[in-house]
Amino acid sequence: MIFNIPYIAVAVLILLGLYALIFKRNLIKMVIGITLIESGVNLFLITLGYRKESIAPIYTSSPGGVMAFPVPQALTLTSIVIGVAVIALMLSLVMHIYRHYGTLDVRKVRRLKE
Amino acid sequence: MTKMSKIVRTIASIAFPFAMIYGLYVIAHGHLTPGGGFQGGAIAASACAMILVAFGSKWTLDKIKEKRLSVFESLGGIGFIAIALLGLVFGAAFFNNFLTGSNFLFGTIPATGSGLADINTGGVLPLMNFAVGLKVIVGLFVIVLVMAYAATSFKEDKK
Amino acid sequence: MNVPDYTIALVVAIPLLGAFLTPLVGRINDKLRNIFVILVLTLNAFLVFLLASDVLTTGIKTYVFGAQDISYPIVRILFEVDAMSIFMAIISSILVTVAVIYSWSFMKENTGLDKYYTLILLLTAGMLGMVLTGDMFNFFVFLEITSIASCALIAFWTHKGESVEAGFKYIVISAMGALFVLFAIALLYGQYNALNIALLSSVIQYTFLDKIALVLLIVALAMKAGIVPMHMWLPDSYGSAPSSISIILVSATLASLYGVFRVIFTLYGNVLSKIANFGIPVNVLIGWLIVALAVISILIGVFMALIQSDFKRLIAYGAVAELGYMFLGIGTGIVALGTAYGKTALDGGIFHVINDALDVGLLFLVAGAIYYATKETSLDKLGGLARNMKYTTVFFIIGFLAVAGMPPLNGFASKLLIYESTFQLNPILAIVAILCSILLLAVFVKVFYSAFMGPQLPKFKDVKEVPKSMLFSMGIIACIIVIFGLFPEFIINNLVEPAANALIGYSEYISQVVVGGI
Amino acid sequence: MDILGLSETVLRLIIGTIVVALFGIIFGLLYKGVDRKIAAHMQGRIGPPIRQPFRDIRKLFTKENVVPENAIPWIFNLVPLLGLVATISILIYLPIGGFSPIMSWGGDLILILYLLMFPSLAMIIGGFSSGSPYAIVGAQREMATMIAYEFPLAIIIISLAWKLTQVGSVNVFALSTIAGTPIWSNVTGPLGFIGFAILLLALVIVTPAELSKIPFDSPEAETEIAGGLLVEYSGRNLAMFYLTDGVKTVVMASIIVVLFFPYNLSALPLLGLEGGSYVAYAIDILFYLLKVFLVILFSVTLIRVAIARLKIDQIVYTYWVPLTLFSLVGLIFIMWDGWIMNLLGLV
Repeated sequence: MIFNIPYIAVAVLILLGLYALIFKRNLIKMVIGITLIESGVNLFLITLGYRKESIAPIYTSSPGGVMAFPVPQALTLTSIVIGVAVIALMLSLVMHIYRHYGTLDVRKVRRLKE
Repeated sequence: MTKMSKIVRTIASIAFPFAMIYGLYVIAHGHLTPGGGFQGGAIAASACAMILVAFGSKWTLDKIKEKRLSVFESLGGIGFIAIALLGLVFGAAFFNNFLTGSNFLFGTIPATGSGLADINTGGVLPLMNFAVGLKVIVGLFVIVLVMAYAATSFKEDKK
Repeated sequence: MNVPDYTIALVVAIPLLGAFLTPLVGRINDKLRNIFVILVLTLNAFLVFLLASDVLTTGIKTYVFGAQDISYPIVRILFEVDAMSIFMAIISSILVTVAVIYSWSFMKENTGLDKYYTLILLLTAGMLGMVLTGDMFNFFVFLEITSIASCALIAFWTHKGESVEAGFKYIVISAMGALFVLFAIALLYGQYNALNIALLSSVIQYTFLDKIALVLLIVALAMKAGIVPMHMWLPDSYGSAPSSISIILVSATLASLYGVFRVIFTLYGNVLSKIANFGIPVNVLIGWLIVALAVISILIGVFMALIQSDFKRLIAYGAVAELGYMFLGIGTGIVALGTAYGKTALDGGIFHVINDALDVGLLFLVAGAIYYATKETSLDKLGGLARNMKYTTVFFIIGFLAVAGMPPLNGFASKLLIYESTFQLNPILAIVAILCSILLLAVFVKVFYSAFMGPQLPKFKDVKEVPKSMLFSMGIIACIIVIFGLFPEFIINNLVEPAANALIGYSEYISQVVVGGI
Repeated sequence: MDILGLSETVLRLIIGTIVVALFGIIFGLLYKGVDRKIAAHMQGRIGPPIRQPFRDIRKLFTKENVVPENAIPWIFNLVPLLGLVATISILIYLPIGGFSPIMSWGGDLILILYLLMFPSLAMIIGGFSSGSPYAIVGAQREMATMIAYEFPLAIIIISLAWKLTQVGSVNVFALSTIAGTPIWSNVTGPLGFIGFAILLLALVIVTPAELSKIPFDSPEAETEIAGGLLVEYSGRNLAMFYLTDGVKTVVMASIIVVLFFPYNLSALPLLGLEGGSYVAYAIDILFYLLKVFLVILFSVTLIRVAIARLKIDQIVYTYWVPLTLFSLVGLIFIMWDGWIMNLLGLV
């Protein structure tokens, strides 16, 4: 059971993120929602590579014992890097929106017709 | 963003070199320890961001031109792709690690086991880490800088 | 014609290198930078064509990054290029090159063009990477590169509130979509310990987690492809971006569409046909789902286009309807996999991908030309432009006739294939398709009337024809449209048919990487 | 393909096109004259002589070509020619009498469906470009009519193709296939027969709208919008629209003939003619002309004399609701034909 806690955390994070994305009307909170989903997915990836009592995969060959699986860590890193770019872009867009509309409320940012 | 108090500025000036060096260390040891170009770059960029917060965006922009920063950012990107292309030229494939085992730059093959790490290993990996590190430091710093400046100018517009 | 294997890597590497070089070149001279970007993209398009001639004659090509051979496909980053990938790559290269030539005059008065061109090159690298890669995670990375670059380009006119709003909508949708894709990739990786598409496809079991991954992948990629009911972002982004970007966005959207195809036909191609739910094979169920979505897309696209008053939003809804036609062809192909008309439908759907890209792209360029000349996109305020903008009018006529599927233009060739196959699945489908195509014609005749015909408006008395670079780029696409329309068989036999075979023949795709196949 | 064969094919195509164009124009005008004469007799008038359309054309070609000031000249002058060319190009795909079509490549029927829109489209664009409010109203009405009648037309074409697929034909959209397998011989029971009769009736009702003839001629309504679409056209351009109209009448009648009555007299064993002889061709052509005449008589002359002009909303309603439902019923009958026959154990 204890080993399932990360997976539960993943589910909670992703659901929280989706909740924020769908029900929150503040643009910043929507950005936070995206961040939460991203953290959830990253946590999921890193959990996949976990091995019990393993060591960091930084040696040319292991000094004994098992190494944690390095590929998920590489994937997570890449995903984090991309996430930084996405969040930076989103926040700068939020700034621009605030400049044009004077509000962060999604309901009022509706200059584009349906 | 406006200037903060003198205490903050002094502390930031003192802390800046340490943070910067730590970031550069993480970049340089990217092929040996956890970390690498992006992580080290982020640390170093946060050091720069600390200066920005302490001294205000106006002051920082007077000292550093944003245009010049983006040149460095491009150089980082070019470096990364160029090394990958050199792999095609000297080695067998795109992204090939053609330096490893060459006993030239970072060319030593590391000893196996959990002994002390040798920085002269890894082939093109450290070089790529440097390129990525440069790009990340400058890139993140530019993002923070431009955002801070835009926020300041917006506040002034409102007034 | 044989080209060395590393051409595959160069196709992605050259735009990337160009992207980072552009700001440096731009510091010297603006004109030099424009020439540089055009040269880079032309060279890249040339390489894509060389690669295409090789792939189409000799079959699937693979390229392993950083190593000589595919010794450990689990950990290697692999590019696998089959006829379908190269088909999409050709579309992207043509559209991007044309867009850059168009931008020369179109974006002349804007500042920050260094970044504009850098982002276009990044977007190119992203799109080409998406369609050429043979690795799921790599696909995700290129997907994100594409979304970030296209979002920044949609919001490029930051002085307009609409652009920024559309950009934000787009980035929210695509960030969420990309994270879904990543989650699905993680689910697959956790089970099969592989990221390679071919490898995954050979071992996939269709467990419960695989079902979740399938749903996530299809939902996320279809959302990015803009099919109804996930199309809301599409008219906003297409309509608010600069026209030169709208045309690139068309091909970026199609790259996501390629992702859907790859997932259904290759990644799950092995299992979907062998497993049945409710007594019906799963791929038939998915095919019917796609057909249903396609019909809804066609209807909603056409009817929403009818009521639009903004030129570019109208074209964007037309693009939604055109997407529906593609999905209709592909969906029918999946339902009737193995029959002769299923094959025809698949051909038609795939042929329509390139035709849609060209036709809708041409219309966006025309809309941009009108905006350039009059600074106006609202149809209510335009009028009488055919007097002053003769060439643009001709290009618009070619574009709208092609979109509406009138002979002898390319839209007819592919829609004919779709009609003459879908009616065998169900006659109603073909009737709806034909009727909506004619409605689309009516919509564009309305646009033609309100923008180009009618009395001369005093404020547009001095409107001049757009500069040569814009006419030239529109001319290129118009020529391709006419050529495709006059010789459809040549294109179908040499480009579309191999692509359709590549989609169906997943076992060949797998056997390139996994020794011994499945 | 060697050069000689290619040049022969091209030559055959060119000569064939010229012959077919002449055929279409001459008989189009002739049928127009006949139609006017018969309509006049039905209304108790004497009517113009049968050669009147030829005289009209000759006179129009000698008249000056006036381009209104508000018009966009290059579009205004271009579209009449486009309309005529598109209409004549439909004739290339139609089998006429005992002759097989000059060109055929598989998707003929859908191609014709689209090519039939070209003359209307040309008139619409011409109307828009002439800058007159009457013409613009006419063009909008023509647009609405065009969309309206396309719905039943599409149903008819798809139903025919579907039935042919069911009986195992390949290339079902090719007119040579359709002419080779007459639909009446393919029905399995009375339901299918009724279905096809319904479709034939629907097509007969679509024809006057396609030709802008009286109950559906609100785009041109002389009495309210003074000729509508064509109000600004004169001289050579008007003559071309006139010719287009004539040729289109022949085309529509030929389509009905090809789809529903593709029989040839020469095939009858009674006459004892060998296929391919000149006599056989002559008899077929004459029989074909007779069939076309009958179709025009019923679908154009009779309807236009019997019914008054509808308003534009009535036109759209007629085609979108009753006629579409009607042809859908036909489609359903055709689809259920074999199934019900199986159920009853009659096949």
